[in-house]
Amino acid sequence: MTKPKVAFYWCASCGGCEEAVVDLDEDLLAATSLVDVVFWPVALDFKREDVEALEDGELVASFINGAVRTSEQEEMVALLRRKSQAVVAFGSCAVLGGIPGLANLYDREAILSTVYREAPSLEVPATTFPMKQTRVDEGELSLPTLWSSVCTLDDVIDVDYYLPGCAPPPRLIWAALSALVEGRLPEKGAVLAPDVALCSECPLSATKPEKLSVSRFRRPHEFLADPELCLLAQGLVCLGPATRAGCEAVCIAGNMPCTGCMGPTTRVTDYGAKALSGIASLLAADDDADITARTAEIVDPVGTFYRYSLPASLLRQRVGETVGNGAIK
Amino acid sequence: MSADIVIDPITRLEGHGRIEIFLDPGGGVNRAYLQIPELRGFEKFAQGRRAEDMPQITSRICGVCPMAHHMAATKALDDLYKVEPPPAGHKIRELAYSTFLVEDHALHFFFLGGPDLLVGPDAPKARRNILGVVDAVGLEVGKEVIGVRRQLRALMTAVAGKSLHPVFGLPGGVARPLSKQDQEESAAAATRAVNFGLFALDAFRKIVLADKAFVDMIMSEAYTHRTYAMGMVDAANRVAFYDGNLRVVKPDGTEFLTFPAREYLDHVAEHVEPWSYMKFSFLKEVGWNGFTDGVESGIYSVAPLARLNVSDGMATPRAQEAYEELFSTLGGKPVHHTLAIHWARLVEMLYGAERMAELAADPEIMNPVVRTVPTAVPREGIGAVEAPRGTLVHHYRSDEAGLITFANLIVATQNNAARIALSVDKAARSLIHNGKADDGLLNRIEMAFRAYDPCMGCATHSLPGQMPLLVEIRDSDGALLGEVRRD
Amino acid sequence: MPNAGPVKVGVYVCHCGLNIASKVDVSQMVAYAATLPGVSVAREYKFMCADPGQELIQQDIKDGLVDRVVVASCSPLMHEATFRRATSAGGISPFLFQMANIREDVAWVTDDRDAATEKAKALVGGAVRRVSEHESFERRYVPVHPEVLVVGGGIAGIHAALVMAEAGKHVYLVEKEATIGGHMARFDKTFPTLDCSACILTPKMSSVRANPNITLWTYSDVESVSGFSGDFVVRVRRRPRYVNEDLCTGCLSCIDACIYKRGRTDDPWNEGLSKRRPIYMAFPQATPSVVVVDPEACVDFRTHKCPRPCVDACERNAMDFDQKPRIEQIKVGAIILATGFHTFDARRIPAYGYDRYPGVYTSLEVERLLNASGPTNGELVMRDGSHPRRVAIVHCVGSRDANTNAYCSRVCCMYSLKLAHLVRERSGAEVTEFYIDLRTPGKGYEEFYEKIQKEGTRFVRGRVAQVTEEDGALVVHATDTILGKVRRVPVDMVILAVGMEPQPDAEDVRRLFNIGCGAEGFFTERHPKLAPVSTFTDGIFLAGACQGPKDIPDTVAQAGAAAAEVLAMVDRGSVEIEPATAFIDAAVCSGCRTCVGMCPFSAISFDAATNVATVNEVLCKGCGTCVAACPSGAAQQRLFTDAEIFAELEGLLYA
Amino acid sequence: MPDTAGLVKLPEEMAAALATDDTAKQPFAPTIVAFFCTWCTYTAADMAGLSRMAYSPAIRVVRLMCSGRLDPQFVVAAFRHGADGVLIGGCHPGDCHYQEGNYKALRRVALLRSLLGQLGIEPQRLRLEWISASEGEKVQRVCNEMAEQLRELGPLRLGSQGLQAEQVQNGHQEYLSIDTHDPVEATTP
Repeated sequence: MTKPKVAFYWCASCGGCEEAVVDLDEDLLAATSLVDVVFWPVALDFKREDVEALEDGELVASFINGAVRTSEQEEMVALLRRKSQAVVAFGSCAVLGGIPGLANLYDREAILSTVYREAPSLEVPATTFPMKQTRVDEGELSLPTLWSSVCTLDDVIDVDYYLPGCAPPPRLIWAALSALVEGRLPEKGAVLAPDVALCSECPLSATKPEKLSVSRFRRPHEFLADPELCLLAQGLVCLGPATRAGCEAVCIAGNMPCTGCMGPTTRVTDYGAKALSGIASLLAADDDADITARTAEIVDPVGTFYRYSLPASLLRQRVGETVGNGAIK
Repeated sequence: MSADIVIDPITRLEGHGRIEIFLDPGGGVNRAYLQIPELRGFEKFAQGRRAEDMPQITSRICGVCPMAHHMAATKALDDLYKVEPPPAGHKIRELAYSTFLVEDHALHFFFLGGPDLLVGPDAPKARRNILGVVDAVGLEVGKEVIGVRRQLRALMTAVAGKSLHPVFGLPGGVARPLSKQDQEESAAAATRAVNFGLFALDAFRKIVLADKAFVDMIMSEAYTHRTYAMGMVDAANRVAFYDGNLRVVKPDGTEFLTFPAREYLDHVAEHVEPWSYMKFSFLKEVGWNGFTDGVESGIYSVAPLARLNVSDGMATPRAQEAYEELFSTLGGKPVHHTLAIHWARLVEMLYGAERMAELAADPEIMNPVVRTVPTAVPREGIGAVEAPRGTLVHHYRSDEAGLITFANLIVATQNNAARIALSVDKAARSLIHNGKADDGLLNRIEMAFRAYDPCMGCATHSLPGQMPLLVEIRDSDGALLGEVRRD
Repeated sequence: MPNAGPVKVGVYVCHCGLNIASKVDVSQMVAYAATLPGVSVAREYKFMCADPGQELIQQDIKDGLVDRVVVASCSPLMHEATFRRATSAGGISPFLFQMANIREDVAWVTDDRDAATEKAKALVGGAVRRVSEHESFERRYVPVHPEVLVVGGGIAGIHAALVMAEAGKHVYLVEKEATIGGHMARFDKTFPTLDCSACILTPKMSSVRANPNITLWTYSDVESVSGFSGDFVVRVRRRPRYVNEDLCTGCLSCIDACIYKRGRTDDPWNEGLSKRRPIYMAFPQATPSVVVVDPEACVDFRTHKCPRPCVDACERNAMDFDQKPRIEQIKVGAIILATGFHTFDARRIPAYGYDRYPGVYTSLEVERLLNASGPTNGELVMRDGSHPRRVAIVHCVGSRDANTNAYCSRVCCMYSLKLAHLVRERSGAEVTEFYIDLRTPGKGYEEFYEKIQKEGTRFVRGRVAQVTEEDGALVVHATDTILGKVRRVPVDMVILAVGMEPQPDAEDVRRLFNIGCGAEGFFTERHPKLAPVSTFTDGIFLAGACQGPKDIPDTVAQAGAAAAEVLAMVDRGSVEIEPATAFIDAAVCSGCRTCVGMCPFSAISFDAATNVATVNEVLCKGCGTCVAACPSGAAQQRLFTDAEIFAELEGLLYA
Repeated sequence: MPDTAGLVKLPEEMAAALATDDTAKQPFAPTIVAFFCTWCTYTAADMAGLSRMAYSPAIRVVRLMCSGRLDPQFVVAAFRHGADGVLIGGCHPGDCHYQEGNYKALRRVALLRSLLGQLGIEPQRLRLEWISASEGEKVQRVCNEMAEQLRELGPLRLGSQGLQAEQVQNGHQEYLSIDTHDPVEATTP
């Protein structure tokens, strides 16, 4: 019987999720014997018309990574949605908005002028802009329209499963692929990763004091962290307690704190606000002045707590002119 | 009217792209445009972030070459905090970087650009990929290709915390010393990589150089542009990846200028075209004179072939032999054949493997002191490396609290962007006649950019805003009647 | 786990007579409630808290129309318990119920009728959305430890202890001073009956001593309290008397033998009017009748050179100079706080000349002068030895005064009348009382006032401005509001009727027992009218002046009430624990331990073997601080889960 | 983002409320969600009621057992659902019925305030007040003061210019091109 057809596609992404699939190494060969990959721009030459030629629902599953930011991406994901029985949001960008989601801190005009007006390396005078429609001698060229904010995949299309991680750990990718092939996928809406926080997998968890309280927050470059002691206990903002397990704490093995790329557990609605609560609650300070001083040590709250999940947060994007310590205007 | 032939999306590269080909009445190609429809805005949303987060944030510009951005950003932080990594920190960084160089070049040769050579450009669409390569070179070799990369990536994970988006880079060194086991694994991986490098060169000789059609294709005018070239060289002007000055040679191979990466703004500028988000770098001293090559055009190329053209040789013996073989075969320095980049890539892969072996054997790398804690007040920092796909510069300014206030990134593929556009246009022009273009032929056009191993994700790290609209109203013979502009 | 199937919410909007109906359009509310998702029944009634109102709920549940209840009426602090009982009487869990406070939070605080109705709708919308998320669980009970603790051995503590002991309960009575009796033991007579204070008090004190069910620990104080209602663990610190309590019979021969024949340090029992010897007994009927050595005063503690004649004098060799402080740990089911009051420090009103003119006394000092066991053996002798001919009594010193205490201390008028009587009787002196209002609210109080007037005590209605000394006599300056002119009355002695204030250590005691206090510092009762002797902290009760100024009859009444409530609790044998406790889903707890540090009651324990934290739902007080901190949402709080509060927010904001 | 508390995928009637922007017609009346702790501020609010101390109807009270239960998620959820301001009431430090709950609230709100500031939410929109059980008058004063401040400040324009409105129609072809529903013109760069 013919192998089930799958597609891989990338929106506003870095290609890391593609690389993670390639990182399946030998399993990739096994995977390609189980499924027929009919669309995967980074590695296969199939084109858009090949996808359009498919029957609706002919694809068993589409693995779509990258946040959604342009009309072309929205068209492609809508197309893949029509063609697929199941759509898997693959990687933190698709699930939560990812690091490109930090662009929601700025409105388009600020970004446009940074790239095409203020960059010191621009050819002078910097007057040309990418245009939606451009007349050239030979005809007309168009560029996709860009939205004013970055969206997660399920902001745009109905998503069946979520596979978080930046990039998703190969072990979880393989588990998802085999679950798909063997028809063992869980109920719709499930997140294909452990539903418990990273501390459960962290080798340093045992070194964490029972009543942890942090006297001051420190930044990774300010001191030589002890690789044998829980990093949060040393005052580094490690988001392991608020972040889903599944990556086997590789960053912590590299002696650097978790930055939350696996996103929240199912019981958390807004990752950043919850992570902030977990960290702030550990502060030992009591009086106002001390608390203000200690919280000011977290110099970039949005960059720290919403690094991968701003578009998936309840506030989604910056509302007005930044107030307070934000360095952006 | 819109383009006659559209290749959408272009494939086997990193990032999005589309080729729009306009035919002239005779069915020939009037003009072919390579458009990049995607941007994300890293330079903007870097503002306000903690400087020490930049190595992990900018690595998300490209998932294929995250180590390159991680390293350039880390070196920029060294400069920002005016701190020097201790020798062991320096060597651990270079070990990780050399490992990355080997595995990333291998990725391109066997997964991305290479299939066109190993399986043949006219092979059916469904076979022009890694699976086709495995069938072509046999399962055993295929397994070795995949096995070597797995071992190299495992080593990067051990040394850098993660191979995909490393974490070990901090101003003044690295986060973690090397363990005894890491060193043993490095040595083993290095040996296997050297053999693999030699095997790849051998495969290239057997499959490509032995086939006259390929050699003609490589040498053909369709895939040739005589442009300036830029690359990093060490003190002895040999190809360097981690540290060194940037050297530019003219199309005739003579040195044009050499400058420290810090002064990149004096020599490199970016040109913008309305039909693409990509910014096209060019040499300031020469200036932008449109999409043409030659000594008057500021367009320059980077990446493997360019690095070999600007340098006087490789810093390791076996790679040096391969370097000499390449130039002697292709008619001496400099070589301007775009498809020869594949070959140059394999020469560099061999260098990377040999460099790994040297570092793995160096006792200094085991010194536990791997980082100096910075004390200076941060203000401005510029860091550069040679990414597999070309020269990569990260330029940051921060406030005293170490929050980024400004970021400017000249990214590898941007340096090549203009030349890639030239290559695609010229390939289309010389291959398409009387309006006929089958799949194999269109693929040959795509080969024109694949050789560069372009990373559109890197090149388009910025993000535009609301799209200004320019509509020109022309009469039947094309005279401009009026223009409606909303920007 | 999400509730099974669609919910059937019954919404009951209360008129509360006119309280709500006057400001909120109740019928519009009912119509609106009927449109809300999940609402199966929407009714209104004049008094939902009345039986017919509650029967509406029970009937709808029994008829299967409703499986969730929302009552829009007053504050949950008022009738949540009432409606929970009605809901469970209907046959479903009492916690499938939510109140919308449209009286205190809407009707009573919103002028505009439309705005009030809109706001009430939002609150009902929130409550309906919230109750749909409530999960069914039953009330949980905990056994009550039969032993009880009374803190404070004044008349309140004594009475409460006796009532409970006679009911067969074992009572620990802990008193800070060396003897029980409190302030009452220091008075001479008590109003209005002029009973001799010691005569009516000492029998109760001795029955405390005699009662086998009462363990009396004097010269001790409570060091720590942990645990929860029904199972408190209390640590009591027994300060050393340097005398073995079991051996000493109170024969006082040690005092006579002491090398100091006369008192050396001020005797606080007599307000410093006399000195006491390094080894002493507060007063003859002290209970336990055991002496105490004051380590500051006794020379042996400084020089270790005293021949210790007291040791030789004691046939029972009860002296024990090596005694150390001891900690006793006990387990009790309930605690009554009867820590009493403290008299206002008259120095805080310099105009009255206390501590400047020797002739100015506080009422408590005069109580001691008039007391037979006092410094002057009951004879009204002033500091300079003279006998006063003319005495003035100044009312409201440190009471009903914006600069000191705004409240009325309730007892000063009555004891001033008593003092007037005693002063006249004892010394024949002329007494003038300066008052603002003469408050005689109790049984027989007004008649006592008549009697004192008849005896010839003069009364001037006007607040005393100041007391000055002019050519050897004290002059009391006051505006006589009845005659409408300023009076300057020369007298020999001025008695300041000082008011009642909380004990200086009330703040620490309050924190120790985790109860609240009002702005003045008196302990806060659960409800001023309906629950005067219990507190917001289950299992902790109040009696006497620590809860607010009051006279002896009210104090004893409260002591009895507190004892009764404790007996009810202990006899019931179990007490319902706080329903809104936190719980942790062990399957998804990552062992990050963020929660463990949040709990001041150490109700959360972490098991390193299973790497999971668990909440002891009996120790948990239900604050939810750990739930807000739990970074992965593994910890939730019953009745305040994230889902419930998010739902309430949605309902609240989309009305 | 998985659909947990029905927050991400806005149900129909909520979507309608969001889409129809009728506030433009009447004068702006702010909505303030007030999280009050049961033992102190909620009781104080009851006291204010008992003494008939009227205050702005903008306030909508959510009762928590302790200010320590306040999860920053509730604050952003309140803003997301249309609140223009959030007021948190707790016991004075040292008075907390649970001893430390208010200290924890103080820490979380301090850090949340700097995060919201970075997202452009004005400081007046989030307020933490210590109000003891007997301070009914303070409840009245703080509520009126905050309502007045927010009336001047205006509504919290959350995502109206972004994709917020678009997502409401749950992403298919109908809101494809950005020009039609996005009023924001590119200012001349």
